[in-house]
Amino acid sequence: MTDPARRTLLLGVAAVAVLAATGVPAGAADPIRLGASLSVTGRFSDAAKYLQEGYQLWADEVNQRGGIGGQPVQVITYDDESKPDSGRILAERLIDRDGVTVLLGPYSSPITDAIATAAERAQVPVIGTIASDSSIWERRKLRWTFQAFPTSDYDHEGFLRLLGEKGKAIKKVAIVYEEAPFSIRAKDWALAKAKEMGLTVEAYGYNPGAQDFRSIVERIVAFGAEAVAMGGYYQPSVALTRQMIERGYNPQAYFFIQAADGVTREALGQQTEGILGRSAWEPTLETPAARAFADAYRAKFGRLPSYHSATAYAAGQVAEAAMKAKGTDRAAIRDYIATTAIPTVMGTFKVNAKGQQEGYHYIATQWQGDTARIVGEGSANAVIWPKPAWK
Amino acid sequence: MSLTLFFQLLANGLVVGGLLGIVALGLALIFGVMRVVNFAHGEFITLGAYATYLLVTQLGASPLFGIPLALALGGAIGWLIQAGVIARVTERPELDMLMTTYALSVVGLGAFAAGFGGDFRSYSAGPSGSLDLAGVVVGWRSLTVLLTCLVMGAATLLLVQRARVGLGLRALAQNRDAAASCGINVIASERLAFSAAVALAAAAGALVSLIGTTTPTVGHGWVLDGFVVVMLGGLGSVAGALVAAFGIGFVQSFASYLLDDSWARIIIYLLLYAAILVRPHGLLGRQEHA
Amino acid sequence: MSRAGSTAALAAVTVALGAVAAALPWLGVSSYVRTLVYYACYYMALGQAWNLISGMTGYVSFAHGALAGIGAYATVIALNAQWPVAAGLAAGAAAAGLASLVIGATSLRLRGAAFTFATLFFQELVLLIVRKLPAAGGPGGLVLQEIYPTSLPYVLMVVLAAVATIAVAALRFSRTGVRVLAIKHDETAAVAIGIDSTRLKVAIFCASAAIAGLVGSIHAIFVGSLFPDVVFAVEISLIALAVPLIGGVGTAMGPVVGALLYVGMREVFQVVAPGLHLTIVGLLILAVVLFMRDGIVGAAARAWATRRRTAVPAEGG
Amino acid sequence: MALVEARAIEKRFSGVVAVKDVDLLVAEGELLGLFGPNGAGKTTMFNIIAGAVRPTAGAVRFRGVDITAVPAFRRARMGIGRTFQVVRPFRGLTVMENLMAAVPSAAARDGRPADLAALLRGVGLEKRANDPAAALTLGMLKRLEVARALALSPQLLLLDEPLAGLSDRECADMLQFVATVRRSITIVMVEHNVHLALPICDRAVVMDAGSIIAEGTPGEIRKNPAVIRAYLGEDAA
Repeated sequence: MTDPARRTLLLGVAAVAVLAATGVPAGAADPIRLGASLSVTGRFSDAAKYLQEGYQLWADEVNQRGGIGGQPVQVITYDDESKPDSGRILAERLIDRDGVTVLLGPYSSPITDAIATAAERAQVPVIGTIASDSSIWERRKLRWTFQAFPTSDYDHEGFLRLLGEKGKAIKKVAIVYEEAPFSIRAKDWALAKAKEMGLTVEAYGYNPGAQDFRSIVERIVAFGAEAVAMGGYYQPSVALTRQMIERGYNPQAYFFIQAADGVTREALGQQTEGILGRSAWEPTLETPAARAFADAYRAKFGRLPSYHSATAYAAGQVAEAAMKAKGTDRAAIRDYIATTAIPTVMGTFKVNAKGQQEGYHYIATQWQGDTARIVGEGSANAVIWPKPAWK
Repeated sequence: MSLTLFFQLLANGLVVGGLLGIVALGLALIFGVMRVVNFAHGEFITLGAYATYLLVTQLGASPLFGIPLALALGGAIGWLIQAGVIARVTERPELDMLMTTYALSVVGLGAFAAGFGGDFRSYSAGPSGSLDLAGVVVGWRSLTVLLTCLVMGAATLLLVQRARVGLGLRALAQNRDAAASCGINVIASERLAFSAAVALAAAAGALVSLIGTTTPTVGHGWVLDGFVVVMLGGLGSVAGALVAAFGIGFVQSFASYLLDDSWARIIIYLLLYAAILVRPHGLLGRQEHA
Repeated sequence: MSRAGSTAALAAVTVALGAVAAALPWLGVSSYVRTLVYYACYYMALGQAWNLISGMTGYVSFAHGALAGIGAYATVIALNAQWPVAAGLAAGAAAAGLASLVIGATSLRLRGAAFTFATLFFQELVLLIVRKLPAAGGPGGLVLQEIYPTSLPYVLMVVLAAVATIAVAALRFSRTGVRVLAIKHDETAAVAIGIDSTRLKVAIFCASAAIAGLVGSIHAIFVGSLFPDVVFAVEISLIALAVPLIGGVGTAMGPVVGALLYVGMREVFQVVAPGLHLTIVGLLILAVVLFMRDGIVGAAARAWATRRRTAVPAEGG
Repeated sequence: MALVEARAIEKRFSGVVAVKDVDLLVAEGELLGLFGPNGAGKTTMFNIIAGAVRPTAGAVRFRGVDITAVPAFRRARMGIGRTFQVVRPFRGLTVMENLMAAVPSAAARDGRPADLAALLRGVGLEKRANDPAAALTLGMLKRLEVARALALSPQLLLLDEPLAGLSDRECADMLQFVATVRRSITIVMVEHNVHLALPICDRAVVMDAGSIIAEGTPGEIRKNPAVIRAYLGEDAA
């Protein structure tokens, strides 16, 4: 069996075990239940594991501290196979059969949206973890659902700020986006911002699932862009990068949103040097809360946490603060989350009247040697500028 | 549009066309000999891609060795699946054949998703750098893909058109009963055709992993385009399929540049529907309309 | 005649079951169970729609997910324009029916695989076009402005599943049904006895598409929110075809058994073997196609018939 | 007026001439035998009348109406029933359903089902009415196919090799059945077995190499030197 296969199987077994087991001390009082629909299998399966670990670490720590109001907490999770329809059924199961007080987020915006439909009807608060697409709070009024992830609108914020500081000579910027809501919103924000900065910008859309970016590379070359920002999913970003390398096209600055992920090294090898990215959270973040979380996580799971785990842990912290203040009254918890600024490992959680995240922003990163370092605002690390040519 | 740009887009279209040609050739071979529409073809592409990925990341080998590995693996698996599953349904109604290969596709997809997870896999090893011909830049990886496709395509054509076994395949495509009565080993010929087609698909997968990334569904897009090629070119005509493959490669390349890749796909599908309307008898290479 | 009798009996049982299912929200059953019943009916109705064209004529459709999606979009657009619910549902059925005429006109004149391919590409084509269509919300999709109580789509879906099942049963044993099945068994012979196969195929496909469109319409009211990539996911067409295949193609009971099994299986495998669900569905379809050519219902019926025949002396012939 | 009037028929299949300049008249009420060695063009001619093949040139009239461009299903509704050389029953349907499929809808409302029972009795299949067609023997299937064509209440019945593949006893049954049916209906029969089929014909047409080489009563045909040559040539080959 391959490694990923074994991992998936173990994860599956773990998911079942969690049903009964997450951090509940034997003989303790009835636990407060929280629930999450996770994509243990399917498209998003890799991320689910990190979310699960974040939730687990949070629950264990709370229970070690004696629970909330004397009650232990328990996070129940099921596998939604990366499908919104399954997520909706599981939300019903969690609300109805397991009687959860709060729903913690799944992976991806469409599944969060599906769960929101069930939760809004049943009036159960949802703390949406990995849902960067803030349009789901705009298409309709969501009273019970909150965004606990930086909104994708600001995907290009750090990149454009660096461009303003370092790239005085750069006049033409190309933005590549996916025909998906989160990416379109990010593109719109960046277009407006870049124009405001006096830059000439062109944006190129591609079809989700595209693998061939050669024609887009030709358009970028023909436009004569000096800087390129890619705002799509991870896989197309890698494909675009490779095809830029093949074409021998060297922008002075190159950014793609998920570049900070360690997999980038595996996919692009030595070519990563100088590539900019953005991250919701990094274990190298120099805040006490981040350091404490990273240490605890490493002690438990033997490696550094990803931003998924940090987001999950932060969602737990939000729920914890609300339940400490309001007990298990769902309506009171909802009002508390909607109106209170809550400190978490991600920064200060704060939502606007629509439920969109305003407190967290992204941090800028850059590949320097073997690691993606935090650069730009609030970081002492120097930026490599311009980006070295492809090797 | 400058001449350089024109040739650049043409070159880009060639790479896609070459891969499509290999995929379509396999589909045409299976349909021609067995009258089976192989919906599972995409999974064999995915198989070759993952095999190459494992070869590179687990053994540290060059991805170029993934091509013979995929050929061998695909040939063996194709042989087994033909013997174990496909042979049971070739005499059955069309619905059964469609559902069999469709079910195989679902099983394969499920297995890849369970085995490798949903995220993409990729590696950075392999040929790097590019060839610059008067401003037209083609990467060595892409050139490797194109050349391999041409070699494999030519070899398959030679096998079918010239070799002794090819005669059996062509006879089968004409008339199964007559072929059998002429002393052609129908079972062996069918097994050979399926196994060769799967080997081609898996090799295409190895090449796809070289220029792209690998996911459990990586083969689907290619096989869907492969079906378009086969329908436009006519299953009866191998030359037609090759022309259609490169034609679609060019449409994709130029339309993506001039509009975007979504429009390119819309144009390709509309062309397909137009072809169904205009020349129904040419489609799938046999006249069935009463 | 026993045939009319069995249709009537089936209709009675279906109506009774449907009534019980429809009454569940008022019988204090948990909303989780209701959701499962809802999904079973959803898959059942979609499966019956597929069964109508593919089970009865033998022309395999991969477009039913797309047809349901078209219905969903049409209904949301109509309801957001303040149309009454009934008109919104009618819009969904009509839009899907119209779309089916487009596919049918190009491909149902032909025999063999042309129709299958036309439907195979249709799903992706519609998805691409919807993403480009501002009126359909583009990549961001659409949201139903008014949130309807769950009981509305719930009752509608139960009724639709029951009606579709009865319709397939009634058709199966009607003279028109016999003529449709004649096309499936031998189209050349069917034409030789005066069956206008093209017209009949197009008509049946249109009816089937209208049901699929209604399924999508009702589900749109249930979910209240449409994303093109979710609405036009290939998986929905897979369900439309897996459900009747597992249960039994061309029978009225096939999709009923198939849908219950599919939903039950999914709930079980989610806990027992997460991640293997898809593989198991595939293997199940493969096993049914290879070893139980008329599905689980057919196999059960044959086993029953064999038992009866051995128990009671044969009546001759 | 002839029931069927085919004039100057020509049919080419990708360059090969299968039928050239054939005139064929079928009189109301007769049983016409269409004979000839393999490749004579008799099956093509038969299919042109049935509507399965469209002629390259020439016209076919049925009761004075030009039906050259009329599709097969509409010819069936106009009153032309046919059988197939290789039987094509609806195997998954019952014997009775096979007949039901063929009844015109107006007739179905007029209580035609009684006639179906009579038809089944006529072909000796009344006991198998509810069995699937797949369970029948070849002889039964051939008779079922004739019954299915008759369920259309046609004015013209086209029989394509009704004796092919049957045992001696089954052949006798089939010929007897055809003899019963011919009293009420016009029949065109293509048959390989001249010895068995010729005696029951009113008139026979013999084709060879795409043309008609002889025409006449069974007695005349038997003595016709061109016919003897054509068949001897075939036997010698």
